[in-house]
Amino acid sequence: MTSLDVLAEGRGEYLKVDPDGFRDWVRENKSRALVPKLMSEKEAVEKLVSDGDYLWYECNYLQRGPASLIREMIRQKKKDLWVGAKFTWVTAALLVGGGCVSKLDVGFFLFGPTVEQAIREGRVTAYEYSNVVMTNRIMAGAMGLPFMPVRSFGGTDGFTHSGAKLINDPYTGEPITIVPALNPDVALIHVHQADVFGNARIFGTGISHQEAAMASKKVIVSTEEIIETDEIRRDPGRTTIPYYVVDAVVHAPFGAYPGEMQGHYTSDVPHVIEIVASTLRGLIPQYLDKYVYGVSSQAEMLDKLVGANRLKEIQGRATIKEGYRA
Amino acid sequence: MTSLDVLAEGRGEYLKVDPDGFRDWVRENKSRALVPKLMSEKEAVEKLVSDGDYLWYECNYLQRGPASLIREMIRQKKKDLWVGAKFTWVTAALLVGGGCVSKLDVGFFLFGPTVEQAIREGRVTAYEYSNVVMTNRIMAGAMGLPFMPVRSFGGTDGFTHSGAKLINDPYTGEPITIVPALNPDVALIHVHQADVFGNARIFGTGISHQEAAMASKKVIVSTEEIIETDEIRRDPGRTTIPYYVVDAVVHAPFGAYPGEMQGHYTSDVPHVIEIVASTLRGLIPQYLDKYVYGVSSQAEMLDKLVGANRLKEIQGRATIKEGYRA
Amino acid sequence: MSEKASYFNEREHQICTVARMIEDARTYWVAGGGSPMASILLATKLYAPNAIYVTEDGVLAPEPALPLDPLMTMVASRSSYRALQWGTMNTIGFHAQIGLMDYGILNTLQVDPYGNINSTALGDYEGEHRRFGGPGGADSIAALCWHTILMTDQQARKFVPRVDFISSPGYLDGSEGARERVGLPRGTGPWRVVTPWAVFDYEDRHLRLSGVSPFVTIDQVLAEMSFKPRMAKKVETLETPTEDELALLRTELDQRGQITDVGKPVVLQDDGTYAFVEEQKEKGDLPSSW
Amino acid sequence: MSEKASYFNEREHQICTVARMIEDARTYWVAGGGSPMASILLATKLYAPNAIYVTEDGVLAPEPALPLDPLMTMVASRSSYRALQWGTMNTIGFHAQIGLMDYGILNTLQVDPYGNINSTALGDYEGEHRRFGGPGGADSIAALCWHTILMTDQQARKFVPRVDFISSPGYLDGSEGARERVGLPRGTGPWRVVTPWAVFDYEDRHLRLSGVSPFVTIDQVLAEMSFKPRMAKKVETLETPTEDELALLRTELDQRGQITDVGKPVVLQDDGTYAFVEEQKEKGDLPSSW
Repeated sequence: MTSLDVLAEGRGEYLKVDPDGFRDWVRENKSRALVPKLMSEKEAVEKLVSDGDYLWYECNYLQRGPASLIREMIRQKKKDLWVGAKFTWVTAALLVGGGCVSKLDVGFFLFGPTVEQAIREGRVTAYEYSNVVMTNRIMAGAMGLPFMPVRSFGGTDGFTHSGAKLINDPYTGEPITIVPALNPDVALIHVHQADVFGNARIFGTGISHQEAAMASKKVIVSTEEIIETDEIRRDPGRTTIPYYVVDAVVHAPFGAYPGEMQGHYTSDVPHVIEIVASTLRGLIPQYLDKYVYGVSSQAEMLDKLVGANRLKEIQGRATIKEGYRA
Repeated sequence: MTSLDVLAEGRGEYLKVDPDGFRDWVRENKSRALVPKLMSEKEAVEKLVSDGDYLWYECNYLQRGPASLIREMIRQKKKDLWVGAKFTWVTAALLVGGGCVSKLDVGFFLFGPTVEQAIREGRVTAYEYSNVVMTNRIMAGAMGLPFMPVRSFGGTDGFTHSGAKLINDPYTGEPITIVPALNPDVALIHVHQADVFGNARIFGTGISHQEAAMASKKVIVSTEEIIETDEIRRDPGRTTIPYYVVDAVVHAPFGAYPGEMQGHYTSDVPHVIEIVASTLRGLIPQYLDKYVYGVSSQAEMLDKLVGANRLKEIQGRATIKEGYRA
Repeated sequence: MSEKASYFNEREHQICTVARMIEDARTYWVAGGGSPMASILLATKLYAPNAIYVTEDGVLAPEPALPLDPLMTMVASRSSYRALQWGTMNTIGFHAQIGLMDYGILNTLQVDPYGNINSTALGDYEGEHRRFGGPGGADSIAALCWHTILMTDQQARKFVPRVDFISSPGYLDGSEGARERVGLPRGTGPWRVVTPWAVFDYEDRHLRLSGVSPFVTIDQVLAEMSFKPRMAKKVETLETPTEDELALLRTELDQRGQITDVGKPVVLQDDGTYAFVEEQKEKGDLPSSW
Repeated sequence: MSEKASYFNEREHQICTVARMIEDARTYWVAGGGSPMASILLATKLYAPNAIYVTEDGVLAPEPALPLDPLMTMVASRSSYRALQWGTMNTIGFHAQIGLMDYGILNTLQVDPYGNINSTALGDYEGEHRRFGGPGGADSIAALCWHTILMTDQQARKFVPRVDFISSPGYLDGSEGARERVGLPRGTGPWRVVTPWAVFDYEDRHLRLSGVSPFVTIDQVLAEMSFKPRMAKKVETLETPTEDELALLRTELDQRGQITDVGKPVVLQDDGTYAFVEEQKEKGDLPSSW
């Protein structure tokens, strides 16, 4: 029996790696039947997001993300979340500002007083990764593996504050970094189209939506449009996420607002400026008071705070349609 | 410094694992410019397949495979190939029958006297994997990694005759199998559409075409149709293979013949019966005399041995078009 | 269930037996295009409309254009028709690896008391042997699905004390935790072996005879095994095919008998017993493994 | 090349300097949407029509709808327009991991003599510090591209002897093989650092001053560094922007000055020398990191 050396290891806490436990979860909880899963943001978040969950979202509050679900989560005052904060812009700040977060696995977030202060005061603990290392981790989770080798991340101080390890590759004898797989408790994914069972389509680029759907114990899909399953069956090559990993389908027109949904609407620039400025200037509480706590739902926010004219305007500005339809 | 145990390892030879060497190859040999790469089967195989190469093909001689390229390779009497023989049906027998092969990494092949005898007589050495373990290996190669963990393969006798290792997972402490990444010397991939630079589209299911394209040092794409790059740019979500890993584009109508090309033509049943029977009955040499050595090119085979009527018939039987167009 | 058929062959009987095992709203990873595919299709048509199947080339839940004629192959438009998703071998393998596949259905060459499967070589792999095609997708199916259903023939050369080569894992040496010790996922393993003559389940990871077809005796079954399996307290008599099942099988699923022609015909006699008869249709040119 | 501009700002100058470094028919992984993106777009319009760029969200070789207005974000239809392939962060990361990306272009907070990059924290990470956003995609760009071009400002607090936190790797401790010893791909590393005032390359993995803008002196540059870099035998005087470059930058690439408004204006004086001037347009509301 030969031995492999572990040359170095990060000392960051990481979500327990348990591929067999994840398999057991999938076995027990993922319905194989085609059952309708339509529900509101409120119901989906109540039912599927628990305090203490590891939360993953695809894209973010400003870039084709599940913005209506993120607002609902803050509205429901979810607590003690561990957030996969890759490619996240203002989303981490919103969640921290809402008091929802206790841990962050950092890829990138738009820095500002809210998160900075929470970390400094020890209310939130940060573990350090990069965007791609985080998507590699969730890919390992989606593949049912305990870890994944990566060719980046070695030598950084992030490594030291992470769950990564440096080992001698048993094939080449050279050092190689491995990172722990990630199987979040819950993933939020906003899509262009889905049927009521959760077969979903995303058009355009993305971060790791397919991986997130496969890797997560509970998956909430919000969608601009509900389409017939027959339409899914007519072009199976366009299916991004298969129904049997999806736990809830939320019909959420303008679900990515204030971000852009390619092919449907552009971002709402004044709103984006407002939230970015709020983040940079420590005004997240005021933002939340207005857009989250001040209304009871996505529909109410769109109706009272955005208005039909603005929605029509951002739809009208989405003039590029190529590639965003099946 | 802690240690990890290697609990068991296969004793099969495996293609040297060298991710840095592969990177160097990619750096030096993959053109980043959009340069036309159109050439004939003959030219592509002459230029890009060398004796001693590790050969990978996607799908196989009977199932949307690069059949015209495989025939050309046999016609040019390539020697000493190491073949990634997953999901292969008669292809391994054809290549072995043509005297092209010295090693096989086996996933599955249609057994018959030709390969059986070659292995028994030691002309061909087999190493044992499974279809999925082979596609996992090439995926690791496509990701630039030295190895990939898998949850299958442990405990089999295939493991013993492979390059796999059983290690203690440094995250869970549980045993886990790892398999060596694969970066073939050359991959043959038949696609529905490609532009002259190699941006290619495959419709329908497949084995590991994207991975094969990314993982291989030299990539020959044969295509039913040549399309404009503008068409690629109008629907970038349909691009299966990006140009910058492709070394040759062969315009090969009926390139998958006698297999089916979904949406274009069905398989030619009498021909399939002929080649399957040849494989099972040890009549590969006779088959090759007729269809490979007896003609000088794909065009000549189609013209003299298949004929316009049969081609028209198999096109006509391809009545299902849904999902096979952009 | 419709009327029992008075004439069928043993392969048809085997397929119908597996079809009746299919649970509704469960996922099946089906190997190749022969008996396993016929079984799941029969089930979805008659008993388990919400059973879902996937194939090695990444088809998820198709509504195939039947018959899968004349070549029952994967990577084809008829077999992929109206799927919910088209993926690849890698994607479907990962779906199984995270635990989404409840059952696998497989064919094989040789099986042993622990459900290990050989499809690689008969004889001494290191010396004199006859070579076969390798595991294909079966290793992954046997490793990653929660349960596996194995379909094979009742022949002494197929049921052996130790397979000559473990191509796809069963319970390995039969000891508790043997699969887990080599990295296979927890809680998986062989579930049923179905031959034209018998059904086996497992007791403490050992093959156990649990049912016998009415046209053979237990002793006939045991005579076609090179080891003695465990025996269920009560070995049941298996149901034979119904007219509905056979009609579907013959008219939609296997019109040319590419799958079923390899079985011996059985008749229901006037006294209510079954007997083999000799006559048999001419075989087709295509191998039965398609 | 067109006439030299007589009025530009130092940020515009920096972007043009990088644009002129872009090699035709090479691949660039571009971080974010600010100066790096403006540089590559300028280059493809004027000097390197076949330079290819990719972004972190998986866009390969787009022909973006310009201007990327008003938010220069990824995952947007204008920035993804007419790409050759739409992938994901994982796919583009793997393209870089197999060696397909010749160059990366990055922004940062702090850099040290070995090209290590800090975008995580200023101060003592374990104690008193100011927190920033983390590496984002920069760690992968710095690790996986063959060469990296870093864009930052010429400020003493940005050029430090040892970065407070290595978010993305340069040559680490500067010793030979340091990157390889921690698993990074062979033959990669920092290539240039470009500020509005200067260009640096590397000699034996140590930062070396190789060029200075004509509107500052070498001493001014060195005064804005907290360590002394190596010095090229001959420190070149950098070219200033041309009218064509600025026209493109101002009318197509950065209409609202979201990127370039943060630079000080420079004028070409009658005696042929350059000088800073104080006036500056009003800044926009959007952060320059977009």
